Amino acid sequence: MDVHLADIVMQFPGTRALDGVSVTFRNNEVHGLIGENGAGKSTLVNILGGSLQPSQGQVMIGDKAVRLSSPHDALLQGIAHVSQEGSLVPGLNGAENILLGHEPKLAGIVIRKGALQRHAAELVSQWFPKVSIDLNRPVAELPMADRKVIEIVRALRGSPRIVILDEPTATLPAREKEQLWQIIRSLPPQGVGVVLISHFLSEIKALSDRITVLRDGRHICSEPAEALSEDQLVELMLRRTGGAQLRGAAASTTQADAPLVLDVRDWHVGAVHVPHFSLRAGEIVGLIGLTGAGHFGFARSLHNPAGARCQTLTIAGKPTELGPPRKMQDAGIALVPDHRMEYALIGEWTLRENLSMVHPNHGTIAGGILSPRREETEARRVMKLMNVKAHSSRQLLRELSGGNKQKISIGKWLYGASDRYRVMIFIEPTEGVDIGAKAEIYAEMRRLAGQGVGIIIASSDLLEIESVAHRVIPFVRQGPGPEIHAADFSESTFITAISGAAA
Amino acid sequence: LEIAMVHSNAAAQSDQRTKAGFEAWIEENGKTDWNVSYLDSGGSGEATASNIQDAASRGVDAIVMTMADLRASRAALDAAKAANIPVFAADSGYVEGIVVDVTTNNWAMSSDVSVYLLDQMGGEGNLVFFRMAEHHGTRKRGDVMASVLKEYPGVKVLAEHNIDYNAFFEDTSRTMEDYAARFGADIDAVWAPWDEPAQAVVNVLNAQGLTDVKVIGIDGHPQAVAEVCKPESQMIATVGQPFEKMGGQIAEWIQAIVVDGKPAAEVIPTKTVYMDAPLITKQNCQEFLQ
Amino acid sequence: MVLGIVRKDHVQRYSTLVVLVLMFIVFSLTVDRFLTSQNLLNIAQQISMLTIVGAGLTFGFAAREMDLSVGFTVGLAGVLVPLLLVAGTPLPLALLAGLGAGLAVGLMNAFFVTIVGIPSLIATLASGSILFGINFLMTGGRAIYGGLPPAYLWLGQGRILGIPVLAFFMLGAVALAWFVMERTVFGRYVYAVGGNQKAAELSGVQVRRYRAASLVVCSLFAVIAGTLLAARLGSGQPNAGERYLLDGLATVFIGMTMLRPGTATVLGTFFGALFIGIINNGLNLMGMDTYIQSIVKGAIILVAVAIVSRSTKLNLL
Amino acid sequence: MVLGIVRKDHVQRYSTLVVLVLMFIVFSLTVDRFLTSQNLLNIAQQISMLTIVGAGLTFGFAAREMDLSVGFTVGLAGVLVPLLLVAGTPLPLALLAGLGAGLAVGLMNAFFVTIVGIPSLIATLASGSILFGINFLMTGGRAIYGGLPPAYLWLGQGRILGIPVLAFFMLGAVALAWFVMERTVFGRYVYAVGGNQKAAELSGVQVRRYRAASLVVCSLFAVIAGTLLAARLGSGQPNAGERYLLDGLATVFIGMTMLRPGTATVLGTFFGALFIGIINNGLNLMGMDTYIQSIVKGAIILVAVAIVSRSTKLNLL
Ligand SMILES: Nc1ncnc2c1ncn2[C@@H]1O[C@H](COP(=O)(O)OP(=O)(O)OP(=O)(O)O)[C@@H](O)[C@H]1O
Ligand SMILES: Nc1ncnc2c1ncn2[C@@H]1O[C@H](COP(=O)(O)OP(=O)(O)OP(=O)(O)O)[C@@H](O)[C@H]1O
Ligand SMILES: [Mg+2]
Ligand SMILES: [Mg+2]
Repeated sequence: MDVHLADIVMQFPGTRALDGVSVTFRNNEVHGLIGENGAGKSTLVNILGGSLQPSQGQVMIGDKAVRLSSPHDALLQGIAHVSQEGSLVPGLNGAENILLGHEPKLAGIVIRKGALQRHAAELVSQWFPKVSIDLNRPVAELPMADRKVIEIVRALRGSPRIVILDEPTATLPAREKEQLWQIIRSLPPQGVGVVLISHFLSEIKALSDRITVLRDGRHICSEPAEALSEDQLVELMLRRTGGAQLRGAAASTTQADAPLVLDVRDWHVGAVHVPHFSLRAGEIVGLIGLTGAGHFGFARSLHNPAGARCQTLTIAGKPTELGPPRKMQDAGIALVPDHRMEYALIGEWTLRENLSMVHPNHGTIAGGILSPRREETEARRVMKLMNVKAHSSRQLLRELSGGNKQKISIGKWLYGASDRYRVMIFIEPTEGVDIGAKAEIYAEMRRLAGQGVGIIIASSDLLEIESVAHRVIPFVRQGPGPEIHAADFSESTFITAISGAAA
Repeated sequence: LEIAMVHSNAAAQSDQRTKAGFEAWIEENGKTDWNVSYLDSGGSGEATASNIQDAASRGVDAIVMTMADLRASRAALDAAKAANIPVFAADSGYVEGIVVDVTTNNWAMSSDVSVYLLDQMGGEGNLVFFRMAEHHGTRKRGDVMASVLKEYPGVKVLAEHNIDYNAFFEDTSRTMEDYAARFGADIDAVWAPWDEPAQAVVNVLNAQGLTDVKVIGIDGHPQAVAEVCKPESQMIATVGQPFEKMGGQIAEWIQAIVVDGKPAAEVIPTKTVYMDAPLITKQNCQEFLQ
Repeated sequence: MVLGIVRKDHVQRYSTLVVLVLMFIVFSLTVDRFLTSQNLLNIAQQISMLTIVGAGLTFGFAAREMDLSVGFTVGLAGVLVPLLLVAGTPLPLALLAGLGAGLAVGLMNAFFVTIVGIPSLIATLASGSILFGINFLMTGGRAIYGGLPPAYLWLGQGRILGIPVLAFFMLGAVALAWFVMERTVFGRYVYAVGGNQKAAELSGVQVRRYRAASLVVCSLFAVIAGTLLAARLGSGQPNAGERYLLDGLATVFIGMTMLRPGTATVLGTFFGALFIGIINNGLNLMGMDTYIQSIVKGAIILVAVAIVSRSTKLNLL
Repeated sequence: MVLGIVRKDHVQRYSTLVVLVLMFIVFSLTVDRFLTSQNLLNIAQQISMLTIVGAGLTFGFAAREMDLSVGFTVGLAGVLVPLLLVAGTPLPLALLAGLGAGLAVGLMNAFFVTIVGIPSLIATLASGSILFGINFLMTGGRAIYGGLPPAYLWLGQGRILGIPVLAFFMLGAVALAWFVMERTVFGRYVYAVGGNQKAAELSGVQVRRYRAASLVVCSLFAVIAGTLLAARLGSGQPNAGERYLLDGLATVFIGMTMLRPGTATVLGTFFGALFIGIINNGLNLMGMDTYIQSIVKGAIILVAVAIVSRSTKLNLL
């Protein structure tokens, strides 16, 4: 049966997130939902999933209006929701999370542990036959990808009528992504509809039967997927033309004789070993790899070398000792980490406070005394530079959309002075970021490179790497493989490089 | 000789003075082989029971209780009795199973000092009445005052406050400040259930410039006696409880009964021994000044 | 290698427990009369109310709710039940009234926390203030003595085959709480709500219901402890419950360093109560001065917890 | 539209404050002698120590550290300083010794929390037990009366131009704490550590240093309060500080419902202390029975906090 959202209005304090949206989701289709950051996609599906109650409007199942006052109600109606921010109970193991709320019981109260473990394992192998996950470990100890798989299996466990997947692939590496695609395709024939949110337009195009576009909380259109090209989608989302231009001009070349800004020898961190790595001023180096290949770990450890050791580390020509982030920053290394809300930003702080977090000393009067006026001036400068969309620098960070949050996460390294850092490391820099903001972030990276900053970008989005990097280092089994030069860039070379040696 | 002394609340001066008297006796009589360990129950009846029980398990030769309310330690006292350990109590109320309780008579003390205050007021005026119902002694004193007040229709109780025992000094100060603000010079007298809150009241009265007020306390702690002795002080009387004597008396009984092995009934003829508690006023206070 | 891993893991999970066992051994060897059945039964009796309060608090912590009113709830039952008994109410009825009062307090706390949305720390701080007033008002501040029926006193002071009745209550409460938390769907949901409320919600767990239930259980265990406390003291004392807040928290916190570090577990709390009970009793038997005991107790806790803290990151709230 | 937004936002941020102001107005109109300069100065004097303790706790909460030993730290100074003075130590030296003791306690707590890694809830529970023992040992349990120099007593009881010296201390402490927290890099870092420790660390904040500092500040404010408390009481009482733990937490919690809901702020704490101080004083002046006061106080807190809780999700820890 179809689920129909009729004239939904959602008013938050200060924001009208949805303004009279009507959409129908069918249980025999994959329904793509796209829009810029902040367009209202998550809000819409949160209403569908019972997590939010609309200010106005109705949810209809078939012809009947239903009240979904909690996720529990929605589940009873056959609507399961995999939310944008991961949500598992960290202390429980994978199996317990999958069957949370659905435990096999004795006499209605006692949990049957063995049956639970078995049943969960069956569910995983039913939906993800090629993935092996340790279901006995607390999920807090599992990698992000495994956690996402567990969340998706949990949503599918009761054979729902509709499954909502809010950016399920944003944190998923290639192999799991592929499996998820297969699963998504296989659901509608079994009577399970999918509502899919993603910022990867190619993915939306490839998977969806129909596509709905939202813009500024308004419903723009719902069309069959074949009826719209990628460029048209971009246009509808952004009210702008030229999707191709957004993907960006090909990377400019670098000077081969530019000075080295980073040179490391025999870098060991965890099981990762990098015999030699160097980076020139103005260069953008991409790091790619499968889950657990170690490229993220290596990139992070350059800024936070807890547990790392090396033979030599030279930053901008100066030999440097390893130390805590503060010391590495002083030496000229900055990091824009992935999982920004966990590792980079403070949701309850204003934008201004977040921006000045790294260099509050910039705006001080003397002896560590802040000057709100100078801080404001500088925060505005950075927000303008980064083209942050917000109503003021005193807005709370958590109220921003994903793309704008990411711009703050980058902007805080530009606060105070743009040329403080010689090496900037970006990890998954466009995780959950819309296509317009992506282009702006790439432009910013190029601008920084143009100023002589050496840039390392570690990403699982191969297209992204292809469009911004000058050269790419594929990681295989905890170490770098042979370098790939711009001339040889293509998705297939990348995939061969990261999986080839592993096979 | 192993002795355990269990204090109801070692932060109270009465416990401390009893302990001092006990120790002084030991010192004077050169009982170097008496090994006393001190346990504080911090005002908790349950901790008192546990402390007695543990002392009984330890198998000490005698247990001394100070200022406890022994009715809440029934089971623990039975354990001591089963282990044949004599329990001596100071100001704790006699219950079955202990050797003796040496104490003063709270009803009598309060009637002395309460009537003295009311008479000094000339039978009329306004009174602030602090009480403290949680402790049996202070409660009895308050009850006596309440009864006596019925005979003085000219005395009006402006306000009555039950002191928070856990922070009695600050609570009394704070409340008295509020009363001083509320009633000002209308206050003619303040009745406090023991000396320390009386002292807090005097401090507040001085800070607020209220000199013409009569205050009484009970216990006769050294500082209180000194306060009474100041001619200009608002504190006009207290009752001198002989806590040191109680401590010394108990030590003497332990010597006689536990060490010398005399039968208890012979040494102490009654189960409850009352000691004299004289009224201390500005007239006679010099005698009690240390 | 595998052995190494196992050991490391065990050091983390059991270090506080190991200190507990070591302490027991040391006291047994050095303190006369520590290792006697009589004394061990004493310890059981002394920690029984604390353990029951702690078991209740464990439900709260598991759901990430802290009940700061728990001490006054203990006091409530400790006054109400004796008052009713003295007034001639039959024992079963008085006991039921005590439970009813606990239910009422729990529901009040749950109402303010889950319906109104006041964080439990503030809501229970305020309800504690209300209960304090009620407890003292009921008796006019004085303690209730005498007139308590022997059957009631037996609950707190009696023995069955030489074993204190209180010990049976304690073990019963621990067993029940353990079973509910570790083996039933109810317990699983309480943990889920505390672990990640959003996740529990998306799995269809009715979050409010389990947060509320955890607070109600907390109050129910507290009134049971309060009822037994008054029976043990043979007297209803309006302020007798107050120390159960900090002591109860201590048992839960110490428990959170064992078994599943960072998680409140019923067995952990039980060991936490044993830990405190054994220190108190052992040092008392050694005849150590109370104040020095307090210092030594603090030091032992620090040392015991230091071992696990070095290797595991503990988040208590 | 814009007006609507502003209002809604203000309801959230100021509702507890509005209740505070309303309460003040109601007391002024209905309670004789409430609105007199003498009485208002009394209130200032009565809340001054609590405010100072609360301001210290605010640093701890900002960094997400809770100091459960704070009451005993108040007690420590409240015993140590009078003891030294009675023994003839010159006043400045005695005051310095008090501060030194606070520094030592703070560093001890910080050591166990940041170096050893014991969660502050457990570490300070244990150090509280140690301090309790020390406080009582120092005086053998008795309170210290008499023999205190007038200059010292003046700190707690004196007036300058009719205004209590304590009020100056309170305002000074609030102003200083506010300035440090809101206007310096130090305060910003303390908040950063509490807001998101991982993000702070990856932004180059020396997390340990600021967690440690927040605990040290907490202890320093506590010893200042303790020193003043003994001066006010004219007596050093080893257990006089104990109520400052729960009351101090209450001021911080109430403060966390205003201004920046969910965040501990110095001004919020100050208003929280005022809130409690005005209730206590107003109800006392009304001549309300102590126990009923306690009930009314709890109810007022619930109502005041309910308003903000309905619209904002508050996370206190
Ligand atoms: N709880 C909230 N309070 C206030 N504003 C909110 C809240 N949740 C969302 N918003 C606002 O509503 C708008 C829509 O947000 P929503 O999360 O639905 O966007 P989205 O399309 O999912 O964006 P993204 O692609 O970044 O995930 C945004 O402007 C956001 O700031
Ligand atoms: N930005 C970050 N900074 C520091 N640690 C991080 C960061 N992101 C993740 N981690 C840590 O790494 C662990 C694995 O996280 P995640 O699943 O994201 O790894 P990944 O993205 O697969 O990359 P890799 O395993 O190659 O490092 C997590 O448990 C987390 O604690
Ligand atoms: Mg979204
Ligand atoms: Mg990742």
